Parts: sequence; structure tokens; C-alpha cells
Amino acid sequence: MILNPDDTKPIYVQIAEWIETEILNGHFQSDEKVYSQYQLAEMFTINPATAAKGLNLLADEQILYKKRGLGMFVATNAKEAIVHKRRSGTLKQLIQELVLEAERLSIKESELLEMIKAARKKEGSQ
Amino acid sequence: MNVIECNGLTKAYFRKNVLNGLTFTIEENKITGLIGRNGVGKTTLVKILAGLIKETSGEVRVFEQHPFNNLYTSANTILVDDQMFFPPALQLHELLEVAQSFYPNWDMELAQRLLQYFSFDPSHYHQTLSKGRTSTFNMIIGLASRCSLTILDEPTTGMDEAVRKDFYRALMKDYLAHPRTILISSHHLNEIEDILEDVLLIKNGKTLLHESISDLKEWAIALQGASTVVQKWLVERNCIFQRQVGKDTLYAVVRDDFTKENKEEALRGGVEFIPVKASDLCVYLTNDTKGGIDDVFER
Amino acid sequence: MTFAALIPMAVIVALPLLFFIVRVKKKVTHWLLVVYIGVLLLSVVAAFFIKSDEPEITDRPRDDLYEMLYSGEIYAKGSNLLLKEDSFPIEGEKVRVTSSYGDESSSVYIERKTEDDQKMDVLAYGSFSIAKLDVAEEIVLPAVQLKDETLTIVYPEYQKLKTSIVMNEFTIEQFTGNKKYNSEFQIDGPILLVRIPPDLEIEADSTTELISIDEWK
Amino acid sequence: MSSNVSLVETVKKQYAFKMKAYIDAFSSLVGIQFIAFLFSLGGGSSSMGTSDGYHFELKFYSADLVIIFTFIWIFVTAITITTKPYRNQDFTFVTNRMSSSLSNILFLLSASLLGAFTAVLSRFLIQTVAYFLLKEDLYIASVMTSEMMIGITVSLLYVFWISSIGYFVGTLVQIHKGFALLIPVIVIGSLFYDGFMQRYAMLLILFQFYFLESSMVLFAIKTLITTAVLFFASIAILNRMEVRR
Repeated sequence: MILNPDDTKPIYVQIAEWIETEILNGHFQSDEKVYSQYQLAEMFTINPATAAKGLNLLADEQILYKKRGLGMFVATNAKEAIVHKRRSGTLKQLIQELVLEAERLSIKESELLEMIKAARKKEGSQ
Repeated sequence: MNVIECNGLTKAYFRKNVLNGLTFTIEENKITGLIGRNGVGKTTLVKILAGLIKETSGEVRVFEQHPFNNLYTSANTILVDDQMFFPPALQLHELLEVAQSFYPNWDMELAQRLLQYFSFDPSHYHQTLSKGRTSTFNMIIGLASRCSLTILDEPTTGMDEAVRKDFYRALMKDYLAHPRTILISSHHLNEIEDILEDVLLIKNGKTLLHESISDLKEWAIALQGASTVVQKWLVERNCIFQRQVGKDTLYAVVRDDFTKENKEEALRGGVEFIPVKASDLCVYLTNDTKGGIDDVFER
Repeated sequence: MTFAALIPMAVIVALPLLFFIVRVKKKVTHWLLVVYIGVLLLSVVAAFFIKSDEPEITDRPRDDLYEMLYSGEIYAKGSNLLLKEDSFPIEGEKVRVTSSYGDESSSVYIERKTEDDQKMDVLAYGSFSIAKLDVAEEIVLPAVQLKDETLTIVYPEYQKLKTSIVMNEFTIEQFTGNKKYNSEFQIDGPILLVRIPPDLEIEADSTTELISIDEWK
Repeated sequence: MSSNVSLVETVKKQYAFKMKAYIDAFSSLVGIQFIAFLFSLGGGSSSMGTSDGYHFELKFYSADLVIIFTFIWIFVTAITITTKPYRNQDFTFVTNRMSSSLSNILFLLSASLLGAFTAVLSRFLIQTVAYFLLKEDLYIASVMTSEMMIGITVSLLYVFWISSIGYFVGTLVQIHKGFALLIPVIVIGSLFYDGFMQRYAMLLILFQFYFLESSMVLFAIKTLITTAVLFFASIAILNRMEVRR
């Protein structure tokens, strides 16, 4: 992955999301050591403090846990936590935006639900 | 430990203040970006820190010593800029040898590898290098000297895109292997923000902002929506930048002190929240007027 | 200055030079300097093979030749200005003087001796110096010959005399006393004084003017 | 890690650096002495002829001109190394004003030594070329090794003394560019003024103080003290100056 400098998301968030994706893709298993802040800094040419902030973000969300002097490890139920978070966070926000846009276009709730159903159907048939 | 401490630092040239009571501290082994518009005194500041010029008033400490005319500062600080002057009689490889004799932490192997990587002819002379090549060579000296305080003043002037990328990567790799305090001055935050830990934003010879780069990205937020609604949210807030978009849409940047409830309320009112890029924020902050260039055309 | 005296000097020069060559990587500029110093040192050695005299400042009083001449006392007092003396026995009672001196006539001074010794003496007087150096010995004097009652004087060709002096530098002379040579020249003479017995008849052809100095006494 | 440095060490390094970096000063020395050497071969001659068919010519050879040219060279060199590019290149590497000045003085001393030595020695080159190439009959003033040593020492004192004058003048010009105009005006002006007042030029009296001193010890004291005072003044001035790179 290459960081997107034009992304308005802070770099540390981008780093955290990248690690999440790595875990979702199965590149890191539970209780496996993830990259250190220095490895991340080297990989992405970013400041190690920024990388550490990304790791700490995941630690705060209990996706990673710290072993003193050893580094960061993937929590047992990290995958589930990530899925849960993305559902409640990312998806929720997307839906909020969707609703807002629908209001702007004066689309009724039933109409919006129909559109979602149709989109899901199309996705499913593929 | 604080490597740099400035307290009310002032520098005047011909009674005009270039630095005007600058106060900040920089901790050991941090990479700090020194950001500001051209002519706000970045270069003056780094020259004071390197001990080349003397402050007019205020206090400045580098490694807890007064830097001006200080041998200790000189030995532990290197200032890399496009005005680094090398003797015309010496070839590039001789310059490396001279630098080696002066800097105790000099890494000759690194210097020679970099020289080779950037395909310099060691028997060439510094004066014959083009602007970009000069910057590249100066950067090699700056990296290989491994000074406890490394100051890079607009280090990438004239470098092409590929060399810039290589340069920042080399800087980061060497920093990870040999942590040291690095100060990079630039009027162009975009280019260096990834490798920074902190940003020191200077305006009118004063510290405007000294934040970590991550905080800087969340420091401000832009509101966009119908003018009347957005104006309501701007009340009692210091608007950093605003611009009329379209017929009745206002884009306004303010400090992000909104609570979650605030945001939800605003969202419902049709206000969009857009994160502000750090480099844009710096531009907004260092502008003298709220509307930027547009104000010139307002009548 | 002897050769042995120079060896310590050469060593003093050579040591820092060698040090310099070994220490510094060579470039054109270095070579220039090294070659230059090398040439200088070689010239110090070469200077020993120069055959030269030390300039000795003349102690001959720089008398005015003509003053002595016109007071008629040149024979009596001018011995230190005497450059050459020829003596010829006289057989007849008459001598003709002829000389070769370009288109002009030359002057020959005549003095009559008090005693008749049957001899004619031709004396050449002169005072020649360059920068206080006596160069009289290097002057080619007129050749004089008496044959068949004719005294022939052959003047030499136009003479050029060149003197070169190597001076000590002012930084030496400031403390070793001033040996500075001035650039004065003295070219007096040569004049020919012919001393003849009291009653010898002497006459000259158109090339020569005879001047008797007896009445000046 | 921060490293401690001593002034002496830094001066040594700066000196070594300058001996390498200012190599061009030495090639200009060779060039200038060579020109002086050529002038010396032709110069110092006078001649006189008479109608009696004699023509006398006198030629003086000495290294005087080479020494004078060396004075000019060190003066210019000393001024040059006080100029901005030279000062700035010191500060590209480790130094402070003191070590910069001290290493400059050491460099000037080395340059003076080399200049004085080659200048006095060039006398042998002049006489060798005059004898072997120009086929001159030479009278050579005797010089003993001890006198040669005196010559080199005195030349060194003179050259080093002049370097301190040059360094001081260069320093003044660094404070204010106006001195570049003022100093020649004062020098030439005083000569003209004294000439106008029909009196002995002050400047000549000043120089005679050194050039007419016949005691070696007094001469050494006079020049060394002057040199020390001028260098000290230069260091004091430069020590407060900013390096505006």
C-alpha cells in the first residue's frame, strides 16, 4: 500500500486502517506480532511517532495488545472487533450520508429502501 | 531533554524585526517541520540556531548553550542549505574527507554509497554542479555528518521528484538507525508532512502553532453549507478561512472544538464537515486575510 | 660559501617538501609547486658550478686623470693610473707619428725627458670603472709600434664592456652592512704619453695631433 | 550523541583543511614569483658610452623584485581570505570565529614561510639562468650560509608582517565596504598631502621605522609586535561578526 497524501484522513488513521485490512485479509493471525512503529516508519517513510499513534489507536480499540518490551500483538478477537467497528462506524456514517443525500433529493423513505433492495439484488445476482 | 529552547527570540535587521519574540522548545530526537511563508524568518531562525548570526534580544539555547560563536554548537549542528559554500579547489571526494575530519560521527561509507547512488563523479568540483545536484550533494554531507542537530533549510530546492522521494526515504532510514533531532524548514508542508512528528508554524516572526502533525490534521475543520446556517455556527468562533462557493454556499474553516452533539445538530441543518489538509491549514493560517487572494478581488 | 655549508640548507628545504608530497594527494597545482621548489633547489646546486669573481671594490684613488695631465704631473704622480708602458730604442734623430683612429685625428701627449737615454717610452694612462669595480684590465689599449722611425698607433675597434653583478637581497643587506653597488661609470682615457729624449725631432701626420705638455709644468 | 570539541583540535583541523583548500594561493605564488623572476633577468641595467669608442654596460641581478612581488602576493592573499566566500566555507564545517581566525593566521604563517623561502632562493635561479643561459660573466656578491639564513628570516618577518596588514585591512573592509575606498584614499591622500606641504611623507617615515632598522633584534621585535597587534585587532573585530551565509 502506498499512503495517499491527498487523503484528508490523518496518516496515523490510514496506517491503522491498513493494519486492520491486513488482519481482515488474514495476513496476521491472533497473537501474532504486528509491525513495530519503526518497521512501519521505514515501510511508508513516515515518522515513527505517527506510526506509533496508529498502533496505539488500534491498541485503544483492543484490536492490538501491548507486550511490554516485545511490541504489539493481534488480539484474540481482533477480526470480529474490526468487522464490528467498521459496521458501526464506517457503514453507519455512509448510511447517514445516504439519508442526508436522499433528503436533499426529496426521496421518500420507502423509495430509498426500494433502491437499496434493488442494489443488493443486483449485487447478489452477479 | 530539550535540544532547542527559544524564549522571546527577536532578530532585527535595520530596525525591522524579522523574528519577533519567538518562543518554542524542541525535544531531542524529534523531526520538526519549520513551516512558514517565504520571508517570515525561517532562514534567520536556523542561522541563529546554527550560531552563524546573533539574536537581537531574547533567549536562545541549543544543547543548553548559547549558540552564537559556540564551538560546541558548531560541532554538533549542521545546517544544510543551498548557500553551503565549499572551497572551489577541492573535488567532491576531498570534500567528504574534509567533512570526515570535522564531524566525529561522520559515516564515510554512507556518504560514498550515496555519492555513488546519485551517480556523482567524485573527482568533480562542487562549483560545477547544477542547482539540484548541489542540493543533493549538500544533503549527503548533512546526512553523513550525523550531527545531533541536523537543520535542513529548504533542502530539496532544485531536486527532481525522484530525488526528493529518495532523499526523504534516505533521511527517514538514517534517522531510524541513528535518531537525532532534525529540523526541516520548508514553505511546502505537503512534501514533508509524512516524515514529520511536529510542526512549528511561524507567522510574522512569531510562533503561530506548535503541534504534532497528527493533531494538526484534526486541529481544524471546514464547514460547508448554506451561508446563513454556516454563519450561525461561526458565531463566537474564530474563522480561519472562508470562501463563498456557488450562490449560497459558504466554506469556512474553524478550529475543531465541536462536540459530537454539535456536529450531529449541524449535520441535520445541512452543514457538511470536511477535514482540512494540514498543508492547506498552514496556508490558511499564514494568510493575512481570511479570504486569501479572493479578498484582493472583493470590492 | 662552500658546498658543505649548503647541505644543511638543502636538508631543511627537502624535508618539509617530502612531507608535503607524501601527505597531500597530487594535483596539477601541487606538482607546480613541487616542480618550482625542485627547480629552485637545483639552481642552488648549479650555482656552485658558476665561475665568478667576487666583486672587489677598487681602492685606486679615483684621481682625475686630466687634472694630472694638464698640470704636467701625470708621469710623476699618475703611476696608479698607468695601464701599459712600452719602450723603444731610438736609432735615428727623427720620429714620425701616425695613428689609425677613424676619420678624426687622435691626440698624443709628448713630454721631453731631461736626459737622453736613447729611448722612447709610450705610456698609456686611464681610469676605468663600473660601479666602483676596476675594469681597466679588461680594456683593450691602443697597440704601439716603432719601426723605421715611424711610431704607429693602432686604436682598437669600438669596445663594449659588460659587467653583471649579483647583489645580495635587501633583506640581507639591511643587517650585514650596505654592500650596494651604485651604477656609476668612469671612463677616463686612455691617453698616450710619449716620453722622448730632449732633442729628438718628432712630427706627426694629419691623423695625429701632438700636444706637448712641457709648457704646462 | 553530542561531542565535545576543543579549540586547539578545531584550529588544527581548520588549518589542515585550509592548506588543502587554499592550494590556489600557492600556485599564484609560483606564478607571481616567476613573473618577478623574468623581470629580474632583464631589469636593473644601465649603460654609458663615450665618443672614444667605449661602451660600458652594467647589470644588477638580485631577488629583490621577487621579494617585493611576494609582499604583494601575501598582502592580496591575506585580504582574500577575509572575504565572505572564504569565511563562509570555514563555517560549512566546524568552527567558531576564534578557530577560523587562528587557523587563518597559521595558514598565513605557512604561506609567508614558503613565500620568503622561495623568494630568497630564487636568487640562485636568477644567477644560474644568467650564467648558463644568458652567458653572462658574473660578479657575485659573497653570501654566507648564515647570511642566507638572515635573508630568509628577515624576509619571513617582512612577509608575515605584511600579511597581518592585509588581514587587518581585509577585516576592516568586512565591517564596512566603505573601508575599501577609504583606506586607499587615506594612503594616497597622505602621500599627496605631504608632497603638497613639501615635507617628508609620513608614510615613508612609518616604513623607515622598519626598513632602516639595522639591528636584527630590534627589527624582529618591531615587526613581531606590529604583527601581533594587527592580528589581535582583527580577531577582536571578527569575533563579533555574524556570518551571513
